[in-house]
Amino acid sequence: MANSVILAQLKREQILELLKEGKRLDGRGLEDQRPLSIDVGVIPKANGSARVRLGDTEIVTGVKIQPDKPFPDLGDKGILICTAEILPLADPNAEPGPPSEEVIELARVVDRGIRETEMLDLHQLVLIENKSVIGIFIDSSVTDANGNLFDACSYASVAALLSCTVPKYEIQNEAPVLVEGVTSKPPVKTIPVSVTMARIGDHIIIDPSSDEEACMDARLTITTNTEGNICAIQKGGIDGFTLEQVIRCSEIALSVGTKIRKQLEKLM
Amino acid sequence: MANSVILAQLKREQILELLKEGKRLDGRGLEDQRPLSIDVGVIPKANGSARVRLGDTEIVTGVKIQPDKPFPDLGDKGILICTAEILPLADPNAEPGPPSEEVIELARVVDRGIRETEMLDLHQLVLIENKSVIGIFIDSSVTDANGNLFDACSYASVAALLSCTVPKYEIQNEAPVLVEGVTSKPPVKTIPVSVTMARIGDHIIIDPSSDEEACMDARLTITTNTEGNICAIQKGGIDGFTLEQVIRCSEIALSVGTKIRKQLEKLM
Amino acid sequence: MANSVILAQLKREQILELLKEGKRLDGRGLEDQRPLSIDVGVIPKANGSARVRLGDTEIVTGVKIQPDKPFPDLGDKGILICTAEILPLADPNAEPGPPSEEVIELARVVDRGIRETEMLDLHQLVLIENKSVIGIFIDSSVTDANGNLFDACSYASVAALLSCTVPKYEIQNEAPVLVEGVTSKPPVKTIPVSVTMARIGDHIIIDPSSDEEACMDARLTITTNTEGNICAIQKGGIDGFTLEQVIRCSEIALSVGTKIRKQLEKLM
Amino acid sequence: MTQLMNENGIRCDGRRVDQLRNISIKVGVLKNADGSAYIEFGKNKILAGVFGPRDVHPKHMANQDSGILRCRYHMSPFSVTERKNPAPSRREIEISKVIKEALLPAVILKDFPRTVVDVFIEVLQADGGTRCAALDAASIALADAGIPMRDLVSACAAGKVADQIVLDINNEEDQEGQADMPIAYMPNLEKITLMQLDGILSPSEYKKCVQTGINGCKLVYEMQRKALMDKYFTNET
Amino acid sequence: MTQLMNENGIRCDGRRVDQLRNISIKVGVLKNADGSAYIEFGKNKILAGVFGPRDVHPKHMANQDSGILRCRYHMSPFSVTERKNPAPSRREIEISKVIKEALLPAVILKDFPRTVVDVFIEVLQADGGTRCAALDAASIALADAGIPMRDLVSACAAGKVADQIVLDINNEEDQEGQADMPIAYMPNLEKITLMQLDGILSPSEYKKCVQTGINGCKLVYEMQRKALMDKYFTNET
Amino acid sequence: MTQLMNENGIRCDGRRVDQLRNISIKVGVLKNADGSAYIEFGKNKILAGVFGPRDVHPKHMANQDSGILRCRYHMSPFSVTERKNPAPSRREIEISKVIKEALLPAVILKDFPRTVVDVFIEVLQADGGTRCAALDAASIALADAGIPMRDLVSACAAGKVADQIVLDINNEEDQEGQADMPIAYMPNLEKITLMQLDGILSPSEYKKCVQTGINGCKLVYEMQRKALMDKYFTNET
Repeated sequence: MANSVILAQLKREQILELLKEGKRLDGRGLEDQRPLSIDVGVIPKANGSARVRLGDTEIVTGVKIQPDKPFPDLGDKGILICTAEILPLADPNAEPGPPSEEVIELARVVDRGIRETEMLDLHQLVLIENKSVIGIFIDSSVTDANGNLFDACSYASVAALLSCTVPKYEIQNEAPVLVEGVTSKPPVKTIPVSVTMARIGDHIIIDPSSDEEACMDARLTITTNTEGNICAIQKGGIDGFTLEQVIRCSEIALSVGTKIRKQLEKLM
Repeated sequence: MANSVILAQLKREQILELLKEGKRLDGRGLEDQRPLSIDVGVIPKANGSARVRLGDTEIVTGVKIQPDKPFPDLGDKGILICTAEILPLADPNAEPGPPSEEVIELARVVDRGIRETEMLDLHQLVLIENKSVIGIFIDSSVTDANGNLFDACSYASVAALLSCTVPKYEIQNEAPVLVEGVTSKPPVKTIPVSVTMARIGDHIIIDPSSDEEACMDARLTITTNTEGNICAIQKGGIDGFTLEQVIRCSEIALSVGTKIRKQLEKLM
Repeated sequence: MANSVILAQLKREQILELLKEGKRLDGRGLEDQRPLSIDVGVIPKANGSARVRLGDTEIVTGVKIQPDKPFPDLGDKGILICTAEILPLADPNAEPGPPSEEVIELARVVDRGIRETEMLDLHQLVLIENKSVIGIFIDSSVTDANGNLFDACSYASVAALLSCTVPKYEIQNEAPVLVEGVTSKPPVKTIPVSVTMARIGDHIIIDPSSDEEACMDARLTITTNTEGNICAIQKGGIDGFTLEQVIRCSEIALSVGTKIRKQLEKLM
Repeated sequence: MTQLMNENGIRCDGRRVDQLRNISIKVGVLKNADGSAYIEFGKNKILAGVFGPRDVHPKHMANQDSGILRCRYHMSPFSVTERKNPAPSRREIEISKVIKEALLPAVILKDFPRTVVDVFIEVLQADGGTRCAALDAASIALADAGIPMRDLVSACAAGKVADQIVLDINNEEDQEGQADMPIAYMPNLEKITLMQLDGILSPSEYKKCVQTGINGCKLVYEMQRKALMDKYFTNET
Repeated sequence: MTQLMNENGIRCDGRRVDQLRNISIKVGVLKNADGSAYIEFGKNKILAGVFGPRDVHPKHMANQDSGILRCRYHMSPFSVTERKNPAPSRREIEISKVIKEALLPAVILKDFPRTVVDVFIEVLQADGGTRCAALDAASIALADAGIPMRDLVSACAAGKVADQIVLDINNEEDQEGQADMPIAYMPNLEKITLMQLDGILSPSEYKKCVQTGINGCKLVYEMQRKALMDKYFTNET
Repeated sequence: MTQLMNENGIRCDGRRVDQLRNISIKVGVLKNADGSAYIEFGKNKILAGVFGPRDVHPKHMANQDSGILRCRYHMSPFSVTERKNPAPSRREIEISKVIKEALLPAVILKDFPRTVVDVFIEVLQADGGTRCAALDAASIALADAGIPMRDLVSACAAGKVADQIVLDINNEEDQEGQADMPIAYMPNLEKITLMQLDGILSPSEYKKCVQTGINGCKLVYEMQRKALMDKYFTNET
C-alpha cells in the first residue's frame, strides 16, 4: 500500500514534468482529445444504438422506446431515462452488485447533459396527456474503462439517440398499440456535447486518461449546446478550481465542443 | 472488550447502589421522568409535526396526509403508518442502511400504541369505500438517541397527529382531488400515552437513560388511553418480570400517563 | 481445512471401493432409491400440500391458488410459479437471506420439470383472456437437507399439485370473486417424474445422499412424463459425462420414473 | 362476523374460556439440527431447529465473554390464507426479536464465549398465537440440543373475547376479538419473559388476563415436560 | 405558473436579485455527535452531525496513509411536499458524493491514518438549495468536531430567473426558473470546491452567475464565522 | 405463428437442419481484462472478459487447496425486445451457475490456491442460444488469459422443430419450437459439461438430439481454434 502511494506520487511528478512542457504521457497536447470513433446501429434489436471508442475507453449504448405512464405532475411530457453500468469485464476494480456512487454520478451527469440542454422535445412524446406517453430508455454499458467515462458515455448516448427510430403508437381502447412499419425520427432540438477537463497542478487538460484521473486534483465536466450555451456542469475530485480556471474551462468546453458536435451531426 | 465488560459491570453496581437509596445517576427519583418539551409545527411543509426533547433524547416527527388505496379487506378504513429511523447523526453506533431489528421494533411499538388505542377514527378517512382513502404517514427521525426512544417517539408521533390539519379531498372522475384551503382537525378519539419502565435488580424505574438501558434487566412499555385503559404492551430485555412487577408497572403507567396526557392535550 | 480435504478424499475412496462391488455406504444398490414416503393434505390451509421424505431428506410443499394477472403475451394461460427455500433449520450450512444460486437452480429445475412436461393444462385457468387468470403458487420448504433435493422437491411439488383442489372464481364487475364451496380437480395431463443421477468415477448411481453428493463428479437430473418421453434435463457438478453415460442415464430415468409414477398416481 | 361466544360461554371452536386448544409436541424430529421440535397447537403447525453452540459468522458479532443467541421466526408462503411473500416481513423481524428476548432469560451461555446458538422457527401453518406456539417448540428444541437452561419457557396467549377474559386466543378471536396478550413464562422461576398486548383492557381485566395467561403457560409446561420425558426417559417403540 | 419577478426586479419571495434568504445557524446542537450544526436557510431546515476521526468499518475501506471522509446526505420522509420514501434515492447518493468532494479540499486528514470522519446530513425540510445549505452546516459541524481545516467551505446557489442572474435560488425559482448553479467556495483559499449547473446560460451569463455565486458564498461565510464565534468566543447566557 | 420449416426442410432463417448460424469470434478485444473474446453467433452479440488468477474478496470464499472459478452471465437492458431490468434475474443467476459448471472441467486451478478466476459475460444482443454462445466466448477468453486448460469448451444447442431434430436453435425456434437442448462439450476429452433440456423428446429423438448437439460443438470448436490461431500464430495486418 505504501508502495502504491509512492508509485502514484512518482507518476504524478512525471505527468507534471511533462505538462510543464505542454506534453502528456501519451503524446497529446493539453487540449487534444484521444481518437474518437462512433459506430451507430450496432445493436439492431434496439431502437437506436452506438458503440463509442474514446482512446481505450469503450461504451455500448442502446436506446429502447416503449409506451409508459408519465411521471406524476409531468403528464405533458414523455419519459427520458439514462442509466449506466461499468461492466465488471471493463475494469478490474468494478464489482457486480448495486451501482456504486461513481456509477450513479456517471449516469446522472449523462442524463442531465441530455435533459438540461433540452436535446429532445419531450412534449412530442405524449400519447394521452397524464395517462400514456412514450418512454425513452438510454442504457450505457461501459465495456472498457480507461478514463473519461463521462464524455464517452455522453457521446454514446447522444449518438444512439440521434440515430434512433421512434416507433409509432396509436391509442386503441385507451391503450397504446404499436403501428407496425411506421417510424419517425426523434424530436431533436439541439446536440449536447460534454467536455471533461482535469486540473493537475496549474494545468487544465481535456479528456483525461485513467493515469491522469488517478492523479488529478479536480475535474470539471461542462456540457454545451448547438447554440453555444452552457447547459450542465459537474465538478468532481478532491480539490477545487479558481474562478479564472472555471471561466477558462467554459471556453475550452465551447471550442472543443464545436469540433465534436460536427462528428455527431453526421449521424442524424 | 474485556475492559468494557468490566466498566459496564461497575456502572451497574453504581446504579444499583444509588437505586437502593431511591436515587438515580442524574438525580431523579425512580418514577421521575426527564424534562419533556414538545414543540409542534416545526416542519411547516408537513401536515403536522413535532419536535420532542425527553432529557437528551430528541425526535422530529412529521405527518404527511395524502390519498391512497386502502389495504385489501380493510376498505372501510383510512391508512395509518408509523415509521422510525435512528439517524446516523443521532448515535455513534447507528449505521446507515436497512433498519435494524431495534428500529423495526421501535416503529411497530409506536404504531401499535396509536393503532390499538384507536386514537384516530380511521372510518372517517374513507373517500370511496374499497377504492380510495386518506393515508396518514407518521415518520419519526431520531436526531439524538439518549435513552427511551419508545416514549419519545410515541409522544412526538401523538403530538404531530394532534396538531395536524387534514386537507380535504373530493372525488372527481373517480379520482381524489385536493380542495385548496379547506382543512379539518384529525378525528381524534383518545390520547395514547406510552410509559416505558426498566427493571434493574428489584427496582422499577421509568424513562430509562442510555446508561440505565445498558445495564437494565428487562423493559416494559405500556400504553394507556384517556379512559384509563391499558391498550398496548411490549416487553423487552434479557431477563423477565414477576407477576407482581407487571401489575405494579401497569399502575405506574396509568398514573404517569395521566400527567403526560395533560401536556399532550394542550396541543389539540 | 487441509484436514477436511483429506477426509473428503478418504470418503471418496471408500465410496469408490464400495461402488466397484456394486454397493453403497447405506447398503443400497446403484439404482436403488432411498425409501420414499408421501403424505398429502398436511397443510389444510393450503389448496394442496405434501410432505415428502426421501431417506433423511424432508420437504413440505404447499400450493396456493388465487386470481392473478396473466404475464404479458401469455394472456391465454394461467400462472404457475414454483419456489424453494432451504430452511436454515434444514442444514447447518444454510443461511437466512436472499436465495443462493443453489436454491435458485433448485426452484427453477423443479419448475421446468412441471412446466416442460405440460403437467397442467394452463389454458383451463383463464378467467378473462389477457386480464384475469388463476395463479398457482407451489412453494417448497426444505425442512431436512440430506441429499437429492431436486427429486424430493419435485415429488413434493407434483404430489401437492395432484392432490390440490382448485377453488372456483366467477367474474363479477370485471373482478374475480370466489364461489364458496365449489372446487374442482386440477387440470392434470401427465405426471412428471424427476430422477437425479450422480457420476462417481465411472459409476452412475441414483438418488445420491449428502455424502455421495459431496464427492460426486457430475450430476444429471432427467424428468420424464407418463408417455415415456424425456422432458427436462439439468446437468450439474464439477465434471462432465460421456455421450454413452447420458444415454444410459436417460434409460435409468425412464425405468426408475415408471416405478415412482405409480406411487404418485395413487394421489389423484 | 362470526359469533365468538354463545350464551353458554362456549367459544367458536367449542372451547370453554379457560381451555387450551389441542397440543401435540414431538421432540428431535430433524436429523441435521442439533435439537428440534415440532408442535401442533390447535391448527398451528410449527417446526423449531437449534444449531450450536457454534462459531459466529460474521465474526464481529461474537462476544468474548459469553455465547450469544440468535433467533429467526419465519412463515412459509403457504402458512396463511393469502400466500405470503417468502422474504421476512417487519412483523417477522419483530417477533424474532421478542422470541429471542423471551428465551434469553432461560439459556445459560456464559460457558460458550465467542459462539452462537441459532434458533430457527418455521411456521408451516398459522392459526393465531403462532409466537407462543413457536416459543414452546423453540424452548423444547433448545433442551433437545443440550443447551444448559435455567428453566423451560412456556408460552400461551390470553385475551378478551365477547367481553370475557379467555385463555389461548385462536385465529378468529385474534381477528375479531377485543384484546390479545401473548405471554411467555418460566414456570419454576416464576418469571414473565414475553409480554405483549394489542387491544383494550381495564386495569382489572388486565390483572385477570395476565393471571389467565400464566395459568395457561403452566398447562403448556406440563405438556412440554411430558414430550421431553417421552423422548428421553421412556423406551420408544 | 408563478410570476418569478415583478417589474421592480423584486422576486416572488420579496428579495432583490442579489439578496440571500434569511439564514440562522446553531453550532453544537447534538449531544452524541462529536460536532454538529443546525441551519435554517430560508425554509430549509438541516441538521449536520460529525463523528470521528474513528475506526473504519469495514476495515478494507481504511487508508494506511491518511484518514478518509465519508458523507451521507439524506432527506426525511416529511421534508418535501410529497412524502419521500426513506430509502436513499440515486439523487441523494449523488449529492452525498459531490458534498464529500466539496469538503475534502478543506479537511486535513493526513494525521489520522486508518480512521474515518463521518459527516451525516439530514434535511428535515427542503426548499431549494438544500445541498448548499447542507454544506454550510456540514462545514461548521466539522469545525465544531475539531477536525483540522484549511478553510471553511461556504456554499450558495446562483441562477437565472426571469432572464436575470440572481443569487440564492429558492424552491419556486428552482422549479420554474431557467438555471440553477450551486457553488461551494473556500473564501480564504479562493477555491471553488463544488460547482454544478442545470439550465441554459450564455457564456457571459455563465461568468456573471459564477461571480454572483461566489459573492453569495462570501456572505454566507460571514454568518458561519459569526456562528462559530458565538459558540466558542462569547459567554453564552 | 411463424412457419418454422418449409416443405424442403429449410428453416425460417434459411438454414438446413444440420447447419449452424454464422459465427464470428474475435480474441483479445478488451484492454483491461486479462483475457477476452467477442462472439457474434447468429444475431447474438456477446462479450466475455476474464480476470485472474487474483486475490479473492471476500476472503472466506478462498480455497486453500486450489483456485476457484466464478462466473457472471448478464444481459444488457437493450439486448432483448422488451427492455430488461439491469438487476440480475433468477434466470441469469441459474445460467451463471451452469456456465461455471460447464467451464470447471476444463480449467486447471490446482496451482493457484487462494485465488479466483473471474469470468464475466455480457450479452449485448440476444437471439436464442445465448448460454451456448456465451460459453464459446468464455472458453476463448480463458485461453486468452493464459489460464491452464485441459481442453476448450465448445457449446451449441440442438432441438426439435417441426418434428425434426435440428442443430442450433434460433430465437423463433426457441419460442415456438418443440424442444431446446443446450450442450457444452470438450471435443478432445469427449465430455459433455453442460446439458439442459426444455421440451418433449422421445427416447430415440433424445439420442439423435444429443448426437446432433455434439456434432455442432465440434463445428464450433474448429471456429474457436481458428480464432485463437489467428490471434496467436498469424501475423495480424
